Amino acid sequence: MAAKKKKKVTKKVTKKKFTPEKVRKAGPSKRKGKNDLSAVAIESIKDVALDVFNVANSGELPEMVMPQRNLKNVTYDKKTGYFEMAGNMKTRRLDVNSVKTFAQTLRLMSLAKDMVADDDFATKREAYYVSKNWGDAKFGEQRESDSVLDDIEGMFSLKDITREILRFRPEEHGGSVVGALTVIDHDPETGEAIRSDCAAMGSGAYTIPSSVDHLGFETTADFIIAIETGGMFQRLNHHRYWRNSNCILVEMSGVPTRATRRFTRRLSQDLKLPVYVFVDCDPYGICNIYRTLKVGSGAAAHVNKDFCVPNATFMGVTPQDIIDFQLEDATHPLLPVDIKRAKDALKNDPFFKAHPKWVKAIKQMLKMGVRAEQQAFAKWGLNFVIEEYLPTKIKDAKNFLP
Amino acid sequence: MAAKKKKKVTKKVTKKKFTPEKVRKAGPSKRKGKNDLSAVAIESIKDVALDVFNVANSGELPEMVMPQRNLKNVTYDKKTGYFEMAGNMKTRRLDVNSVKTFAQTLRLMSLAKDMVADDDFATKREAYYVSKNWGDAKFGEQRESDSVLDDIEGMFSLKDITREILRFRPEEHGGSVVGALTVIDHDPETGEAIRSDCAAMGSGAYTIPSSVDHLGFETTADFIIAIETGGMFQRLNHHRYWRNSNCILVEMSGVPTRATRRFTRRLSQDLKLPVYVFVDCDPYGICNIYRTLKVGSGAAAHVNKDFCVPNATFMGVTPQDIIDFQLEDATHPLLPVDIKRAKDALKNDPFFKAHPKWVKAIKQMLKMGVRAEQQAFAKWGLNFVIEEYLPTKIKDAKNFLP
Amino acid sequence: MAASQREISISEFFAKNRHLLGFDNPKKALLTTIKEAVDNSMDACEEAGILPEILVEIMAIDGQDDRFKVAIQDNGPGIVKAQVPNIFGKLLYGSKFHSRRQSRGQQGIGISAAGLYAQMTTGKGPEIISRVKRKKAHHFVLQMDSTKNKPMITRDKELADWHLKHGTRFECTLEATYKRGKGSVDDYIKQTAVANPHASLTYLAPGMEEPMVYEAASKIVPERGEEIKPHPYGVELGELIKMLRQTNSRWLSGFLKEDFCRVGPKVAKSIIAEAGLSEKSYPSRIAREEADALHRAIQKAKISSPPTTCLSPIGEERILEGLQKETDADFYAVCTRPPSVYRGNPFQIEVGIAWAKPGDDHLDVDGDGKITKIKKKKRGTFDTENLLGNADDAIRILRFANRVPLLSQQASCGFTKAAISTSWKNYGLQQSKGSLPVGSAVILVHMASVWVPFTSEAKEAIAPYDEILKEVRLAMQEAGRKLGVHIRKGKKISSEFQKRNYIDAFLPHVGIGLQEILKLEPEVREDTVDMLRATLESTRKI
Amino acid sequence: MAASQREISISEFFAKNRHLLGFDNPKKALLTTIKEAVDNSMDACEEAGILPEILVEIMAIDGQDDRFKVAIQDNGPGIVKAQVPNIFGKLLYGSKFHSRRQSRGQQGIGISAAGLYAQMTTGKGPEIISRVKRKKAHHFVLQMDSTKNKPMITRDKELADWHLKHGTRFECTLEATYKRGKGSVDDYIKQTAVANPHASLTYLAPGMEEPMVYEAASKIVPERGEEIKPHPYGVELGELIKMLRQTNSRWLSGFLKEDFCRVGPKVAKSIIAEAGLSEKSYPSRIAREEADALHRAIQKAKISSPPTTCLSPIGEERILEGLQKETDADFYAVCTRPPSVYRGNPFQIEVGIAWAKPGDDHLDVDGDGKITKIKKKKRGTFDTENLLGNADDAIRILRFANRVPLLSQQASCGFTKAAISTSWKNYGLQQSKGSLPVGSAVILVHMASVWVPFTSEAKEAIAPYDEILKEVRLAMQEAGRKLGVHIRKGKKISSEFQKRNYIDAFLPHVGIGLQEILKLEPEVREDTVDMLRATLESTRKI
Repeated sequence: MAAKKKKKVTKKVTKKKFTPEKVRKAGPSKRKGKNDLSAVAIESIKDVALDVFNVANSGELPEMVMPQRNLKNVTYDKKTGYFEMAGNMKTRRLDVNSVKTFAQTLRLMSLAKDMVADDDFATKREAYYVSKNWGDAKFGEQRESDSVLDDIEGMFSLKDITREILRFRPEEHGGSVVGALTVIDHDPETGEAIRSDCAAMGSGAYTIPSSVDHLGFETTADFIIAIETGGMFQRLNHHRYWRNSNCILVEMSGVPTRATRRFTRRLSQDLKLPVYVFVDCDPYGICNIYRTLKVGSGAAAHVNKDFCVPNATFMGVTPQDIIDFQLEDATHPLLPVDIKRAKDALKNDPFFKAHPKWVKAIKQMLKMGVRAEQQAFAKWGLNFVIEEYLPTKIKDAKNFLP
Repeated sequence: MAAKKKKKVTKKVTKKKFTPEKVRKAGPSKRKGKNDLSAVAIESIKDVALDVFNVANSGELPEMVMPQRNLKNVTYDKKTGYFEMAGNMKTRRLDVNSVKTFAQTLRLMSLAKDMVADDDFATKREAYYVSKNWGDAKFGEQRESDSVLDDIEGMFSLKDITREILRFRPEEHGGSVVGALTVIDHDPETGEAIRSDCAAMGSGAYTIPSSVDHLGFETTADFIIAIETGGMFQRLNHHRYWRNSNCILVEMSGVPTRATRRFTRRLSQDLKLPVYVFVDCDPYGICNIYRTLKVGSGAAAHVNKDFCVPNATFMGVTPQDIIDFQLEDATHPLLPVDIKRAKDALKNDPFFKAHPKWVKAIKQMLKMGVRAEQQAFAKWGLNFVIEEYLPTKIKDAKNFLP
Repeated sequence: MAASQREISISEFFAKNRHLLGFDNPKKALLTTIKEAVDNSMDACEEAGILPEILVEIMAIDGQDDRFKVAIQDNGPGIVKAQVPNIFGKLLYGSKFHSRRQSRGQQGIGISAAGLYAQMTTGKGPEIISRVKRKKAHHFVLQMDSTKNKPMITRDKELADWHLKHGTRFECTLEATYKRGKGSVDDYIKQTAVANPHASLTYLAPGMEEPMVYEAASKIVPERGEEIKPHPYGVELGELIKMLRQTNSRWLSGFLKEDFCRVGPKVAKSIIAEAGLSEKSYPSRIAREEADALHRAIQKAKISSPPTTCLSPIGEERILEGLQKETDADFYAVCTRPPSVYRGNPFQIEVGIAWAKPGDDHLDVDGDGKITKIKKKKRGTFDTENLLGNADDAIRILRFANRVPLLSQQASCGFTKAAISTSWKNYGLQQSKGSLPVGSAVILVHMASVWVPFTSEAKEAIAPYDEILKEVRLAMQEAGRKLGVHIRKGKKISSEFQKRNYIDAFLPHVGIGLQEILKLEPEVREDTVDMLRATLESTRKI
Repeated sequence: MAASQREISISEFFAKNRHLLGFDNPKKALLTTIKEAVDNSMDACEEAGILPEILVEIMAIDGQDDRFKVAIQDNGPGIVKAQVPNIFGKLLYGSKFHSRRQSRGQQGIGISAAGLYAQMTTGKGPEIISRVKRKKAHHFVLQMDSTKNKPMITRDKELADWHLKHGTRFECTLEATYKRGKGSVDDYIKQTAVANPHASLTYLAPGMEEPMVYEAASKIVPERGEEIKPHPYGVELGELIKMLRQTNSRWLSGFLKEDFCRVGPKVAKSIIAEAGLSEKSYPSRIAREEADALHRAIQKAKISSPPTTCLSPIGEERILEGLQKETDADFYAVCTRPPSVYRGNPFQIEVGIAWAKPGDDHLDVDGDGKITKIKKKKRGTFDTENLLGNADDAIRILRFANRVPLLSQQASCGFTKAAISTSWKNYGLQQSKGSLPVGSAVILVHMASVWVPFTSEAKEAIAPYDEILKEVRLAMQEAGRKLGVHIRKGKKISSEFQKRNYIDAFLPHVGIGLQEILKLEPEVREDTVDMLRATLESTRKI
């Protein structure tokens, strides 16, 4: 019924020709079903514990093995399109220095096992509070429990079990979506299908949930724009930019959460839509937000495979845009932290190092010594970005930075 | 159509008896229509400018008058139920110290006039960037333009024109809503009605837009819970708490934005629903989040009238809850900033000073020397809050802190 | 054991402890030698009422880079032949120790110690040529016997002719290091010129192409301070007993009136009454206990301050001349305090401040209140050339005692302590707690006294007596207040200049705002802005 | 003018410049007086091979709170009657100035200056009782004539009986202030006891109910350093010329061999050859230029260090005794360096460190490697009682020169400079750049030398000669290394203790985690945890 409604609305207002053949559909993710994975997760947790138990009782010191999580443990190949884990492992052997973490890891694994069995979940903050009942073994700060959770995630990623399967959720706000997209969810209690029409959110937006693999999609859009800031997203939404240019807008609010990355990936892959990224022209926008969306991060190397959008391209703002659109006096000087970040990217980041065009662009930014925000176009009028910038850029989408 | 759908869904799953008479409805806000107010806004801007012009040409130094914005300029009366402006004004006379701000004020007023006329809007960040074309008069930092915007808002609040009418928007994320509520918006381009069923958001949620007076509502809910953290909101949503207890959940994400306050106010007032506030037991949760939601703030004294929820009551977490639910070992010590905030509230905040129960509760917290988060209940099990805490508390809602 | 006990000569003592006299190292030895000789020359000229013309030469010695020959020559009255060997070749011999009179030298050690050091390090004793008016010049070469503290004359020759009609030339060869910069001989000569604007100084050192000449800025020889009798407050019990025993007065009242200054019949009477003694007592028969009572009575009596005729301050005008001659500052303030007393010694403090505005620009206000920006002339960088430091450096303190610059031990000097404990913030300078103020400025402090309390024999720092600290602070406060008024006025002008610029920058935007909102014609906008500018400026007058 | 030139007596000079001798103010005057007398007493006892027993008394005078009477009495050999007046009543009179031998006093000024100060301030001269073995004691009262630097004997009486068989008692009444705390007489006595564990000190001051007694910890009188001849490196040209003139040797080679130490025939020959002179030259006929060549040749020659027999270090064992006796520390390290030379003067540096672990607990390891926590005894807080400061204070430096504590001028002392420029971080102490290290510890530094280079006559600080700084640093490094090893070991034990606790706390949770996941029986869980604990501890041994 909702689908019907959407179609009607879209039909009525779109200025483009619309043919029903253009509707693309996708069901839930092709990855193993949640129930299958849940069973695998419980078995995997038991396996790790059993191994510890057996080694301990043989008079040896038990170990846990997990991948190293940093930029040095990833490789990048343009063909694969994302940061792959290079396979360096760290081994945590039970000793005086590791005994506390070792105990906490086992206890959090036990919590995960219960949550998987009960189909419940815990935010990272809640996991931290659960430990308050553990006496000496309780965490002093959430930083500590987050770190153990990251280790657990890494350890089980080797068996294709993600944090989502283990039922740990971040506190973070999901991204927002508007545009020519219907999201098909189901009621967790009744199982009944729920259709959310992202073209029918009024001045609001659809919020990406923390787990997205169970969602289905229907769209008539031609492309996706992933946007850094809420302000720019609001402007494009208010002016129904998505309708007039027949696209889907995704608000990332800074570095996209895993759910936002996975959501965008699924749109891009399952619906075969190009993704254009629109962020501030600064090392954070380029080296953190865009890089993480496109190829993933070093810290999440073990899950990048599914949590990035390899076919995303960089629409702007580019350093050259600052010159082409005369934004010089609406820029701010690069801060020392910006310069460090950009230089680090040139020196250590396998993604940028693999793309001469990016090396050139980042060097250009460093030479110019300034950064520019998406909002800087407001200098030429509030809607310059809609009327001039986006149309000009998108016309030349094949030349976007890789 | 959507209403029908909603009814069906609700009917099917609710465990409570449901009678159609229980549906409450509300149209757009009874406040003056947007178009009327827009005309008033343009006239008011012209009036201020004309006054400056006339005074200037008479050889005098022109002035602008605006209300002082701080806690000393508000009064609180339990009957009125919110922080009312006490009427202290500040006069900005054109002189060497004020000439820059004076010029910037006029230029931003000119921007506002254009936006009102074109029905466009600018985020505060965009307004800052617009100034980049002003030569010497451009703002150096957004802090400066925000302050001038606050002044403009104050000045025009005297004529009942809000920042929303003047089309300036904050960057901030709106709150999220789920539960037995349908929001009726309209497409800004076509004017067609759009119904968003907040019980049909799946694992997502309805995002409150930055302006809410044009929204209509339909609900079958019995009450509203306004929640501080995203984590707690996720938990209650995941377990469909709103369905089983027939309520609406509003996520505030810290101190609620003006839109969230106004949205909650409209639900509370137009739909006649009680609002229960569920925040961390700390001076920030009580003295900033709750107080601002319920009676407004000193800084926004000129708009409190419409942007607060006087009939909200404080469900928890109360200092007494820490004892009653044995959360002592899941607390953290009060930081110096917490203690300062609590003492300030006792000494200077007209709201708390007017309620002996609050004075007692805050003193209790200071004496205990600790704070507790909503998540602290996880110590007793992840869903203790759903199974024990909320039912226990709501049973006794008439005794919530005022 | 008793056999080994024996008397120690003062020159042996100081030879072994030469750091006590300022000969710690070769660099300081050079400075101390020149300083002692110049001090003596200046004193001699002034005592004789002659405007000093002094020549200082440092000469390198071929092939020996650790030795220099120095010569100091004056146009003073000269020294009679018989006195030359003792003055230059015997430690603790001089005219100034016993007299309560202001002079540069006071101990009778300095110049002989310089000769002794030269002889110790190079084997060569000092050479002196001196000529008294209307007599022939004599040329001496001395060798000092430190065991006996006695000069031996190795050469004593009458010169047929000498180019000066009267004057003295001192020469010696010593182990030394010559360096420029702070605390150097260059610095000493420069500062001496500041504090002695009546003296002409000609200075030649290795590496200079021609001598540096500091011309006299004043033609007035400073008045010579009179010699005074001790003031009762400054006499300790032991000294009082000694004076009672040595007096020529027959009666106690006479003793008090004759042997002290500022004691008249009334004061003498009240002191003797308070002590419970008789005015007619014989001074030499006063017992220790009676002397003790007398001493206590003196402390209780009200006695006026010692006469100031013994003091010869530089004077505010001369300090100003000296500072103006040697610094390129924007503002000068001076203060000469009235004389005061510590331990019975009269002294007088003078302070001068030279201050330069930070930055390269200078704002000038004309009669109509119009402010214009003027580029300042560039300053030199060599720091003995330029006494003013950078705007963010600690202010330099030039310390003088009886017109002699003090170049070392700044931190432990009472003058520095007084400067640190003065609240310069009140006078517009930056200052952190426990530090000197900051700024492109110099503070001159001069103490004129019949007896300057140095912290060591090397005469490098003033002992921090409370009375002295207090006077220095008062003088600094007085000069500081003048500086403060100037700085505040400067700040006001500079802030007004900035404000007017401000109006010019932003008023047009008031016009644009009004034009946009009210759809004004450009001329109307211009008129409105002009009107506003006129209104605004009429409210602002300096 | 010439007529007014006259000789100045050394006592007049010092009376006027008494701050040079440590009599700046009444508090310091008291300390200096006692210090000079105790130094003399100690020297006298040691020269005679007697274990010093010294009594120090400060007595309040009724009704006069600015005056005190002090008495210092020793069991030394006593002074023959004829010498008493000169030793106590004449400045620059003594046995130690001309001898190259280590002793506390060296100038022959101190004790006479104390008497002079007393007389200046209270009119009363010093009193002395002294008795030589097998003779009667004599009681003197002196009055000093400062104009002539001569003692006048106002009382000279043979005592029929005196309670000591031999010894000397010095008494005087002076203007003074008595205060406790750092730099006080109390502090001086305490530190003297640390550096002189062979001496018994009995000390009585106002406010004490009974005397404080520092018993001797050692029964060995320190060996008296031998007197030595000058070392060639330390003789300057001037002194060399003087020695050439005064020598009894007939030939130059004999002069070098006889009048200097460490010059044998070979060295003498090479020096003379280098100087281009003849071995058979008559010393008294060597010209200045020749002497200059000789002096340069000496500097070039390779001459071994002066003999160390002239030095009497305290010794590592005695320093340890002294520190242990007077501090309650957890660890002690000492180092006596081999002798070294500055300006021809042999000297020797010793350093001792006493260090207390921060905190109240102490960890003890038994034979099985078991660690237990022991409560430390509480320390006193009065800071002359307790030389160790708090764990977060700068470490205190106890400075000694020839066993005499140096109490003032710490900042300008070479010892302090050496301590600051030592990298204590390497030895486990905290230290910020340019500061003393931090900790509950005390560093003792002792310099033994035939001639200690003080920065002023008040003997308060050591001049920072490079050679001395270097030796002090080396000694500190050596003692520091021992301390570092100890601190690191302590840290290791404390960290191991913490780690074992850690295992006990967290291993059970490994068990709980396994139990929950694997649904284990409680006994299985317990067994697993016990097994793990055994495995873990077997991998950890101290």
